[in-house]
Amino acid sequence: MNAILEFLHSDLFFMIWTTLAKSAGLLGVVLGMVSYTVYAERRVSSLMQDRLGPNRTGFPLSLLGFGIKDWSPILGGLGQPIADAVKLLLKEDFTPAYVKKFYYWIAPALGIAAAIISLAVIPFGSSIAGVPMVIANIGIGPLFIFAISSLGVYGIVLAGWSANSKYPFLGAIRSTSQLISYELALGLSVVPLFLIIGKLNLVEIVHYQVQNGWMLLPGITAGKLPTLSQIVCWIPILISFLVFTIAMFAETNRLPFDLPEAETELVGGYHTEYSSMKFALFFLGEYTAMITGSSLIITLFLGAWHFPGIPDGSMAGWPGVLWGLVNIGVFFTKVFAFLIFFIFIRWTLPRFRYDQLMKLGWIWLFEIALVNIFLTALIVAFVH
Amino acid sequence: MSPILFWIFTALMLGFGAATLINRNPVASALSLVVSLLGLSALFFSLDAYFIGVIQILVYAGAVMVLFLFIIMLLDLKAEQRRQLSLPVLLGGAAVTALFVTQIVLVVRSFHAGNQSFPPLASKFDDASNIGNMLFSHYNLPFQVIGVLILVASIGVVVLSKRELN
Amino acid sequence: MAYQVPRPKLNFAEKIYLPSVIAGLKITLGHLWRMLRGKTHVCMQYPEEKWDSHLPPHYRGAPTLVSDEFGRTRCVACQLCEFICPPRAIRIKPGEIPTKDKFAKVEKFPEQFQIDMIRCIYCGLCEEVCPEQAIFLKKEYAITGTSRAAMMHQKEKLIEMGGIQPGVVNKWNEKK
Amino acid sequence: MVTLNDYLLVSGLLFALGFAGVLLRRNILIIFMALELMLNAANLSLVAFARFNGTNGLPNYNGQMLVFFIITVAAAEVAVGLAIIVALYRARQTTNVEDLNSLKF
Amino acid sequence: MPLPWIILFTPLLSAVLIILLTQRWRNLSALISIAAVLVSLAASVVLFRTLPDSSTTFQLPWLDFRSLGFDFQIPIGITIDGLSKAMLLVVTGIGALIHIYSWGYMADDEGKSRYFAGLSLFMFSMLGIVFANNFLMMFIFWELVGVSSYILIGHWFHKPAPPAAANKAFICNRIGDFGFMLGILLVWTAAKSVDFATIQTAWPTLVAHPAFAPFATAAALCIFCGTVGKSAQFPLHVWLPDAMEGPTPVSALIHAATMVAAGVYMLARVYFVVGASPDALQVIAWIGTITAVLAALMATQQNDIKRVLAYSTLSQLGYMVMAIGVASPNGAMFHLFTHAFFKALLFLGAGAVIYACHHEQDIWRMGGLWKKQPITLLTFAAGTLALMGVYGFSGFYSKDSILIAASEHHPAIFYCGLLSAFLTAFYMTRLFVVVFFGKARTEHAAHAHEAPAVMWIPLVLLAIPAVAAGYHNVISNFLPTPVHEHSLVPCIASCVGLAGIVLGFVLYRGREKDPIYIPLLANKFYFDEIYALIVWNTQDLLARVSAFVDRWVLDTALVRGLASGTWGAGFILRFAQYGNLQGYALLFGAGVVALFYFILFFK
Repeated sequence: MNAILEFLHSDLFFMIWTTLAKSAGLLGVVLGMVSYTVYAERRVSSLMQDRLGPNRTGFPLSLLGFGIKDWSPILGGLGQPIADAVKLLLKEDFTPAYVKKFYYWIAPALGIAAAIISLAVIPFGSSIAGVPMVIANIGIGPLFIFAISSLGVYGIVLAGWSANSKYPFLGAIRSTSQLISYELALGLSVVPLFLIIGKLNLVEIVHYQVQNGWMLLPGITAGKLPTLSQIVCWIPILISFLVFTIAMFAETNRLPFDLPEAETELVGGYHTEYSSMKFALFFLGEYTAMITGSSLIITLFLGAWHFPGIPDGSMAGWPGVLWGLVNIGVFFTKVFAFLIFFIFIRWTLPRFRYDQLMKLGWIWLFEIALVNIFLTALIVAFVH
Repeated sequence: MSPILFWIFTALMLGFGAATLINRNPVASALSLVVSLLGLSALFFSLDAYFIGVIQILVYAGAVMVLFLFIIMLLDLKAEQRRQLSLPVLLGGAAVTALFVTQIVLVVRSFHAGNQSFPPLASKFDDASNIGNMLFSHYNLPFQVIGVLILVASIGVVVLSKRELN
Repeated sequence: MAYQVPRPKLNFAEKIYLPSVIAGLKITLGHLWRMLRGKTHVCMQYPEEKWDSHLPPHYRGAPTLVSDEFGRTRCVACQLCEFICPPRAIRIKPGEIPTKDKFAKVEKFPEQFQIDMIRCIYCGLCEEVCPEQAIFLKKEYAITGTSRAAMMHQKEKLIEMGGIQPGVVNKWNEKK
Repeated sequence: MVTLNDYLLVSGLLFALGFAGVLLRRNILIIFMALELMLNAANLSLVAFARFNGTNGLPNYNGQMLVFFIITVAAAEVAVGLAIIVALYRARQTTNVEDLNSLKF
Repeated sequence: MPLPWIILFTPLLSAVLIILLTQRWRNLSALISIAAVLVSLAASVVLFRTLPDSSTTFQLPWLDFRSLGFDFQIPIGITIDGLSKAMLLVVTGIGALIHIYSWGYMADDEGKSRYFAGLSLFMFSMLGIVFANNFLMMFIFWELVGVSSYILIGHWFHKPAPPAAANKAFICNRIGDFGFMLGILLVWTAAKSVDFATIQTAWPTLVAHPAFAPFATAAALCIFCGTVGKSAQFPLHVWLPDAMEGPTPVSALIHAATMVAAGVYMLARVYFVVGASPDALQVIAWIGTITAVLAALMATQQNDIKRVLAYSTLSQLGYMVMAIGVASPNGAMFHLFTHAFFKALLFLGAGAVIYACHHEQDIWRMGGLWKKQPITLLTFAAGTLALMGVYGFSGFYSKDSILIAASEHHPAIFYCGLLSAFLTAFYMTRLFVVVFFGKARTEHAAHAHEAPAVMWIPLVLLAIPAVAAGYHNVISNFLPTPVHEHSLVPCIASCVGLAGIVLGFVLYRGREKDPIYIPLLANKFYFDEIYALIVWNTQDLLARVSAFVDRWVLDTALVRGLASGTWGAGFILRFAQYGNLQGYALLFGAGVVALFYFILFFK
């Protein structure tokens, strides 16, 4: 009995339960965010196309006694994600007869797992009551994210292959080669950042930005003007940011690069043969990958949870907790803003041709990223 | 790392390693190998080799095994037919493997220095930058040689996979 | 002969795509901004607003059976419409009119008249072909139902939907 | 407590597994995978020794460097090997090593 | 950046620019090249005016063997002293004039860019030799001169003769260069350095040791081999006349100021090595004398205007080498200096004549040009008189200083020198009379006209120093020449020269064809044929021997023996290759396991 009590008071137990709580909280927030990103996507796209989008499925306020019909334009449609989820869950889960069953079943899970696991190393807030708001603070965060997201390929390959049908297979092959091609540019493009900061730990990268201004906007610090070296370093960082963002679009199969899905050519790409919740898992995986990517961009380039004038949550007592929560809010606001940017781009640009895609990846982005590394190395050697 | 986790990951690694060999479907073999390698990288993490562990995932699981899967799908390999294993090969293989295992066990048991626990590590050390420093100072030549090797390998692959070799 | 599609030669600005990305964003965000300010004319909000009063005269809605001012169906169960219907949506079961009946001259009447609205393609051929001008495509467009059976319009429903169409009809013309 | 010998034993077993795979399987792709297992077994013991021989609170990075190089070389090796297998498959329509026996007297 | 680097690298820059960028714009290439050489010239003049006369050296570290454990390093260095400054002016000045002249002469040539790139490279190489302060650097530029001369001589490579001539020049040079390299190695072995200054201080103490004398002689003679090749001395002189196949400005450049002068310059530069061995000096003096006389004899029977000039160059070079041999390096340099001007003038004049006669080079197909080309006539006459050593012209002074030195040294050499002076006067008179006087012998000669300004202006510019360069108050600005208060030797020389002129006039005035024909001289003492015979026979013998070795030793014993041995071994061993991959793996694994067992438990 005593042993149990002792365990309950130990640091280990504290760590375990805080980690579990953080994981659960983050997962909840992110999955909620996913569903509302889908909603936002539909609303924004319709607004950009002079439509209204889903504005009907509101919360049934009248059941709660609110009879005010005029709220429906405001709250209308906010229930759409729930309705979608219910629909997807209740739909007939159809498994075609000719598929390779085991792989057909495991593929969607693999697809979403990779996206969710990468979230573990992203610092989504400063700290609350001394607990750092990151699930796993490991020293090689970005590498970990690249490693895990490279595993996402398996979901796609297996989905395409196990469906035993030509369109999914073509989609899977395209998707895989696209992911592998752009992973190079993705990985190389952030190297300049690490050259400048000298750390691979995401938390320390955020702290660096809190002290020296955001990487992309070096002017944003409390009462400090950017130094000369920061201004010089800004050029490679800008290139890095552009390449990273473009590669991230490609990695998440978002629209200028959505070749794997390419409805007009491949029906639905690798998930053509999927329906119901298995399809929804791919869908969720894709949007989770978007959130992970945006979080990474925010963390690396745009100061993560930091915003000028808002202190971090390290102070004691309730103001600390409050500010910690505010920091988390700032982080997710930034992520959401970036997601909106993702959506803007998606509904603006047409799709690339496949050869253009490959050319862009291998001839432009890869080389630009490489040259950028040398440029940064020179700058770091001579200026920094 | 606690012994429980060590044995869990070991079991995972060895079990899926065995599954790689036992499965008759090449895709299943490849996927088992991926899991086995993930278990191995977990063991790397347990040995505080975070960078190597992540590289292991990135290179092996992320690239090499995808290549394997690709090739399997490209060649459209079906599950092998159950074949009669020739007895001498089976016996010979099993015998040599068994000899090898006993040998390993004997050697490891007689290696008393290895029964000590691992030395303690500093609470915080920067794995990646240590390796980077080492790579660009002491191991610079091998590093560049490896670069050339990879270049040669990629050219070789392109040449080999052309349909007509003139 | 393979035809080589001539590809336009791109200059540097076009090659790096970014200017066109920005140009595209300008267009789409412009639409978004106008939409948010309510400057865009949005399409009709259907259940609240309806278009009924603006329906054109030639609008083809659901097929119906019309009655005259005395509540009599015009159909003589000649089955021409059943024959002409492209999706075979119409089923008619003709019934004999007893000889002593006042309208025995017509001989037949539809004992059962059913249009499968799941199949109907609103082509209007039935209206065209009807010798007695018994079928009309009215302006009904909201044909809904919660079951397959509800979408099978039976004679009663059709007559109810058809309403009254005044005027002399062949069938009742004593002189013929 | 987990000791170096545990790791070495596990590494040896993994190596034996790979070895058995090379000896017993007929599919050249699986044999190739078994080879990868053997390489990784070597990696494991290298990393274990690197950790064991650590000084000043740091692991001995020489061992880890070797692992790094092994992984790199293995990647190149896999690429070339698979290309050879594909070429072989095109020529012979098989991946069974028992059918690939033309290199004999 | 110090001035010498500008002088040295501007031509290189121009060569690189032309080759890499402006190959397609021929006139632009020519302009770049001319501009480069003018910049070099200007810088040389500034350098001459500003830098003190004392020896100054610029150095850059280059090859450093100290990190490898040898106490030895080779810098790239530059020597500035009276010798190099004078040479510098000659090279850049005449080079500049020849560049400008080439602009006119090569106006319509297809390979103009290539030609000017070659010229620039040539200038660079030659300047490098002039500036070199150590043997290694000198050798590198020495070879560069060889390469660029190869390029320039073989400029019209589509014709049969120029490439052959280029090859010949290059091969002859290689033979000499090999000796030069041996010499450098010998000097290095002895002095443990390749730096001129270091060797200069070290050499006397070394030579003081009596046992060292043969070694010093060997080193000096090996180095002299370089001169024999580059300055076309007696056994290796055959390339120089053939090199006339190149464009005429190239001939002028090679003959007058640069390539052949390099050998003499080198000897003067390393005189501290050469002069330390009297035996070597003796050999050098005689080689020079033989060359002077032989070449002069050959020149009397040549009909090609450029070949006559070429043999006269040979003869004059023989003079210079002779001067070195009689321990008068200053005399040699003096003659080199004056000769550079009048020989360049003569070649360019010959070029003007050739140009006027539509690339006709046979003197018997010219004639009567004195009316058509007055400027050429006058300038050519100035050059001829200077070459003959007529009193008042530059050649007189320089030749006399050599003859005086020779008379003090050895009477036989002095008489040979006189003979060659006589012959010089004779053949130059012959050339001049046949070309310019008499009647026009062909259509082309009859319709000849004056060369364009871009060609005759350099002639006039060259004629001035050709006349005046020998005056004591002129030359003493450049070279420390001794004033000889000697009246007998100049008198004798003048008389001999006058005799030659008179004989030439008497024999050749108004002749339509050559009145005398001496086959031995006309065929250049059959040197080419003798060489060909030697090479032929040696080659034949070697070929027989190596054919025998190849057939019986290599083919039969080695190749077939090895092959059948391998085949037999393979036949036996191939039974081990039964084709089952896994069988191999099994055996391999079993072997490894067995080996481990053996090592672990039985050892």
